Amino acid sequence: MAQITFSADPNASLSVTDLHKSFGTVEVLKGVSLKAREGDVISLLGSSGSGKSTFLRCINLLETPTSGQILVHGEEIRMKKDRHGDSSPADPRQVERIRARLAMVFQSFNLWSHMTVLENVIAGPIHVLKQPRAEAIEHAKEMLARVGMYERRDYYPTHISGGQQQRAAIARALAMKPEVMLFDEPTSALDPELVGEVLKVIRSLAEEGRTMIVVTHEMGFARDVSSEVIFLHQGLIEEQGDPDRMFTAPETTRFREFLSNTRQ
Amino acid sequence: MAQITFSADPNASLSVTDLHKSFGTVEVLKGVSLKAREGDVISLLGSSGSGKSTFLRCINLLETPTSGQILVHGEEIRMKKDRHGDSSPADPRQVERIRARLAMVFQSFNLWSHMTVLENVIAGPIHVLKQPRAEAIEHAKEMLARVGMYERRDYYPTHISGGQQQRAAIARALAMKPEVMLFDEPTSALDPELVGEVLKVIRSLAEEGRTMIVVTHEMGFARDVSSEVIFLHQGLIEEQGDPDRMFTAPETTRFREFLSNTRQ
Amino acid sequence: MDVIFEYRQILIEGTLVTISLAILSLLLSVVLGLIGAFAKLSPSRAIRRAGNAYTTFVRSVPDLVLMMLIFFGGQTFVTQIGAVTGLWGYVEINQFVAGVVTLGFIFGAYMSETFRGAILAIPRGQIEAAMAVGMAPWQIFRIVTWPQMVRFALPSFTNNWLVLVKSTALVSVIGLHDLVWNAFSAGRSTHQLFSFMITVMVIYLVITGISDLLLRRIDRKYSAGVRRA
Amino acid sequence: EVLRIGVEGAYPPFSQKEADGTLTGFDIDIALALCAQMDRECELVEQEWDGMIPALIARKYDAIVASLSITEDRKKQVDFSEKYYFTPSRFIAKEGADFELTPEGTKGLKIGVLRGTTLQCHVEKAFPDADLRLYNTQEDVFADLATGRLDLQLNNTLGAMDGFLNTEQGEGFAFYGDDVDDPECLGEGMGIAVRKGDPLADEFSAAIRAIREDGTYAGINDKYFDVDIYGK
Amino acid sequence: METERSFLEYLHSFSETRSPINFMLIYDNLDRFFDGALVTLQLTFLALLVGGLIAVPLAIARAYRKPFLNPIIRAYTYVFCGTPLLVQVYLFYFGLGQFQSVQESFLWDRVLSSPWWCVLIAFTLNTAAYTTEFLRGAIETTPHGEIEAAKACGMSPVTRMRIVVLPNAFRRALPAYSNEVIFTLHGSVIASTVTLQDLLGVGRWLNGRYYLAYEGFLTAMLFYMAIVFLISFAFRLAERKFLGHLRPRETPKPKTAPALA
Ligand SMILES: Nc1ncnc2c1ncn2[C@@H]1O[C@H](COP(=O)(O)OP(=O)(O)OP(=O)(O)O)[C@@H](O)[C@H]1O
Ligand SMILES: Nc1ncnc2c1ncn2[C@@H]1O[C@H](COP(=O)(O)OP(=O)(O)OP(=O)(O)O)[C@@H](O)[C@H]1O
Ligand SMILES: [Mg+2]
Ligand SMILES: [Mg+2]
Repeated sequence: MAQITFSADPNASLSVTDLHKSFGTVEVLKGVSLKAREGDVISLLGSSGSGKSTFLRCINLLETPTSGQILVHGEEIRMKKDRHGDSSPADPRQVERIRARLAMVFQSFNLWSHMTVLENVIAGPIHVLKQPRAEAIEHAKEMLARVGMYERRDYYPTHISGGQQQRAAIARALAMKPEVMLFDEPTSALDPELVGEVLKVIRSLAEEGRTMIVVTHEMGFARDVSSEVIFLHQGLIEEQGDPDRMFTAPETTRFREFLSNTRQ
Repeated sequence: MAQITFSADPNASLSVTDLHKSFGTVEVLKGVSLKAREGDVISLLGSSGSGKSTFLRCINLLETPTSGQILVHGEEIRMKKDRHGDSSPADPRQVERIRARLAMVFQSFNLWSHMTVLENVIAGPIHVLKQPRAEAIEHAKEMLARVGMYERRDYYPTHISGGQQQRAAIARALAMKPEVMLFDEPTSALDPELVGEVLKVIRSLAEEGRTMIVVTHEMGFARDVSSEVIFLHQGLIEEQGDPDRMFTAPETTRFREFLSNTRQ
Repeated sequence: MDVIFEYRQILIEGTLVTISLAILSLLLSVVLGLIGAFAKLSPSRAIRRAGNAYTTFVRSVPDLVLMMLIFFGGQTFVTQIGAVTGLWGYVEINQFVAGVVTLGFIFGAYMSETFRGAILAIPRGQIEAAMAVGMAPWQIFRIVTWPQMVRFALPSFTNNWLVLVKSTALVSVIGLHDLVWNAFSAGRSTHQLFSFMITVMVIYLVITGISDLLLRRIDRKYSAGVRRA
Repeated sequence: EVLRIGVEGAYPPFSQKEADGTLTGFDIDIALALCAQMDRECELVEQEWDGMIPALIARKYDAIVASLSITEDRKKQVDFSEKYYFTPSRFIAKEGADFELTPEGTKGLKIGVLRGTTLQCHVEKAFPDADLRLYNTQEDVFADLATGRLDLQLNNTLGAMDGFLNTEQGEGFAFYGDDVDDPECLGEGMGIAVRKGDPLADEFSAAIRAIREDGTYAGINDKYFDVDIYGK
Repeated sequence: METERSFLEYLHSFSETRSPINFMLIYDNLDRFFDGALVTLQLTFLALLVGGLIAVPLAIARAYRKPFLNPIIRAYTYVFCGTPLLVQVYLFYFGLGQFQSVQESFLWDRVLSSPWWCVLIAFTLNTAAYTTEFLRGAIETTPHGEIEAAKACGMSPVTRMRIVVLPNAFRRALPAYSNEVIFTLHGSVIASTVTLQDLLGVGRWLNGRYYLAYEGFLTAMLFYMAIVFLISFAFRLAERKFLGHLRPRETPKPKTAPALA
């Protein structure tokens, strides 16, 4: 199959090499590599359970990879093995620093429920990037305007719709001025009517030239927006390449099947 | 329109005359009449909010009608007005007695969750009809066998499927040896695959010659099974008559529209 | 330790007083709690108000204050009423009765909150189904409402009971010879208060531990038909 | 009809509880002797000191034999028999203590007395600036005096000797100052209290006189004390 | 001036003649009740303050199952939540005094010989135990996603605790805490059993001094009712201010709207 071997590239925004991840005895990722240059928009496709979320979560170390190498703008995340052979980050400080450069947007938004939208957006810049409060608010307002949430900045998350929550979460991610943005199925917790407003925002970010990795089930979106598509199957990259080529002429039977299933 | 005026008929199993019901200032039923002779199967159709459930609930006084007359086998349910002009049953005892003769099957089953299926079925006969326990159990087992739930008699409601719960609820209603059975959308809380099993049971009851009034959205069922169809619209009977005639040649535009909407 | 053993009789007697006091107050509180809960759910505004006034009052007065008021003042009050109306002479309110009445009164208010919540947790359809087969109101209560209510009420009921058991200690202040009073007087005469107080704490922990076990068993019984998360 | 008598039970040697739960002491013996004298069947009812008088008024019992001083304040609430004993009251402090028993000298001193006693009245009146601590039982007062929580305690001399000074606990403590002289607070002696207007008061007075005469009183007195505590 | 005197005279004659309650005595001693209320409030709020401060780290240690610490803290909360406060107070006041070594320790003179301190220590440990347990519950139920979001934006564990977990948990614990405050106030009456002149202590003093049956208790009761009323009111304000994010969505109101509309 179309497994391609990478070597770590220090110039890429993000470069992942031969990532493995097991939960207990089950190996969920069996060696996945990826390279994103500035401005790349990579769509990750795959059926449920194929390991997409796990891969994304490994990149910013919400899960600890079993083995493999992760470089963010050439900086390698150092890992160590403990005496049971489990690996963990060598330097928690470094992990925090790296995470601040990779913003994540979750499927279920995960806005902090006790803060208003604006407070959500400024919390990271103030407490992690140590921006002065006034400056953080200024910048946050810009970001909120950017996603069309300026009017709702003083609402609590429970008081706005799912689509608005997700846009607020995107503003929160943007406010960290991240080098790469990671999206894990950002629209799949939304009603069909709300999906559109969020996709529009992500699309406009792509047009701006932001580096993004997007796990999605929206084929139309993946095809129109991404610069590269990766199809994961059972913890391995089954097929990857240019979106137009992939959707018009899928090479592997698995991806063909996957496409026919999702199109119905 | 095809509004037909009834006069109370003491020979009918159930006869309702000019029933009105308001919630606050909103009049939901604006004078509905109905007569069911023994062995009649009457289907109540109507779009959402037209007052079908309210009508059924008024018949066994789960809601108190604002005005109108209800006769069960010639016995009139006596009402009184309090000083605010709100009416209420004159004799709670009579209401209990009448309710025991009109069994109701709810959309959401409403099996008592702390009792097994068998206990659900015998509770009414023992406590209301004062049957001896052994006899009630004997009879309950027959009824459960009748709806194909004999095997599951010792399960708690939460441990069986929706279709099975509804069949148990029908057995519970049957066990009261009711003169008229009232069904309020008995299949609409079920997954499509489970609908069939419940409709089969109701169909077989109809064939046995039971008097039934069924609120339903299953047009095929209404057409095949009922001896009469009533179409409610905004609290009034818009059209009523023989099912074959109604479905092939609807007279009112409202019913024609309704049919075309539900057939899609 | 020897001292404790020597005084075991008086400790056992005290424990029995404490337990019977707790159980009797619990019974009273359940009765008052049911009345309170139904009052709070009553369609009549006045009755609802009375129910709410009851819980608000209990919540705002410390138990020991009420206990002293009822024990010292209540006796006088009842006797004065008897004298004024000429209906009765002396009515004995001993510490035990005062304790049961006060604790029952206080925990009746907490129980009414518990029961009210439990009744509200019963799906309306369960009660409608009972009405639809023609059950009379008291039958509905006995056959449908109560068994389901018990299940919903149990966690909070358990909590109330544990608090009640601990509150019984206060009766020693009005002179009832419960576990604390007996242990305290024994500890004072032997100058071993520390050991006796520790013993009392252990006995309380044993009582609460056993109740916990029992109530968990009851919970299992009443949870029949509940799908466990 | 049974005559119910309120007693205390934590005020040795006047009344105290034995390990087996029985009540003993001077008050108890006197109460029983008076009952025998009056030819009445009696029942002893134990009561915390706090609620002694309210409980009498509330008819929990019919009389109090619990070293209750006859004072003007109390006479507003209850009637008294003649006195059945009188002992003076005195402070106790650590040996070698040096206070001045004046309002200024006792400023901030921790003085313990039993709650609701005539002694409370006296300390509040005579030493308003003292740190007065009120206790539920006399034993607690002694215990806190022994541990040093109190600088002074005030109590009647006989109770203090037997309950404290002559015990192990009281080592290193002694009377301090003279007998307290305050008839307004401390009253004219200990009497038997009954409800207002109750003829029992006179019956008790007569009985007290009778047991004084026939030697019963002297017998009980000698059982507990070396001196005659009836007073003048 | 004139009206006040005649009111007092009226009170006096009313108390002496018709009323079963002696209002005059209560009126004369009202200042003592205010002193008692001060003692009650002091004890209650100092215990809550110190107990609350102790409870936060303990609750965190429990919620995160810190090895070694967790079982010890659990044992502590189990004992203090499972036994009567009265017994705990007796233990500290009378129980400790029994030991010669305690009496000779440096703590005795300054702390343990004073009933005020003994009571404060017992109250503090008691309320800290209860607070630890419900705060632990609140911390444990912090939505997991919110913690992940905090990790994902690079917050350190301490920042996460400070910015996300604790503020969130505190807010959700607010209703439970209002109960704890009221129960601590209820518990504070036990101070009167070890000679302190708190509100109930003053009530008992008044009854003892004038041989009354209920005047003192009734007055104390009214004071307690007033205090509870004020506490409840304060918590209602606090809940309106801090629990806006938990209100149902029906009436979305921006936070800038006046909180007391
Ligand atoms: N914490 C965990 N412990 C054990 N197994 C896990 C854990 N998280 C994920 N898995 C397993 O790893 C596999 C991949 O999960 P993952 O969530 O990455 O799939 P996915 O591609 O994101 O699927 P979906 O489209 O449903 O989100 C699944 O089989 C899942 O059960
Ligand atoms: N308890 C109530 N209080 C106020 N309005 C009510 C109440 N119950 C029903 N209604 C109103 O009465 C109208 C008729 O309701 P009903 O439930 O009888 O409709 P239906 O025909 O059964 O509809 P559906 O097909 O959705 O079950 C609706 O507008 C409903 O909102
Ligand atoms: Mg996923
Ligand atoms: Mg309906």
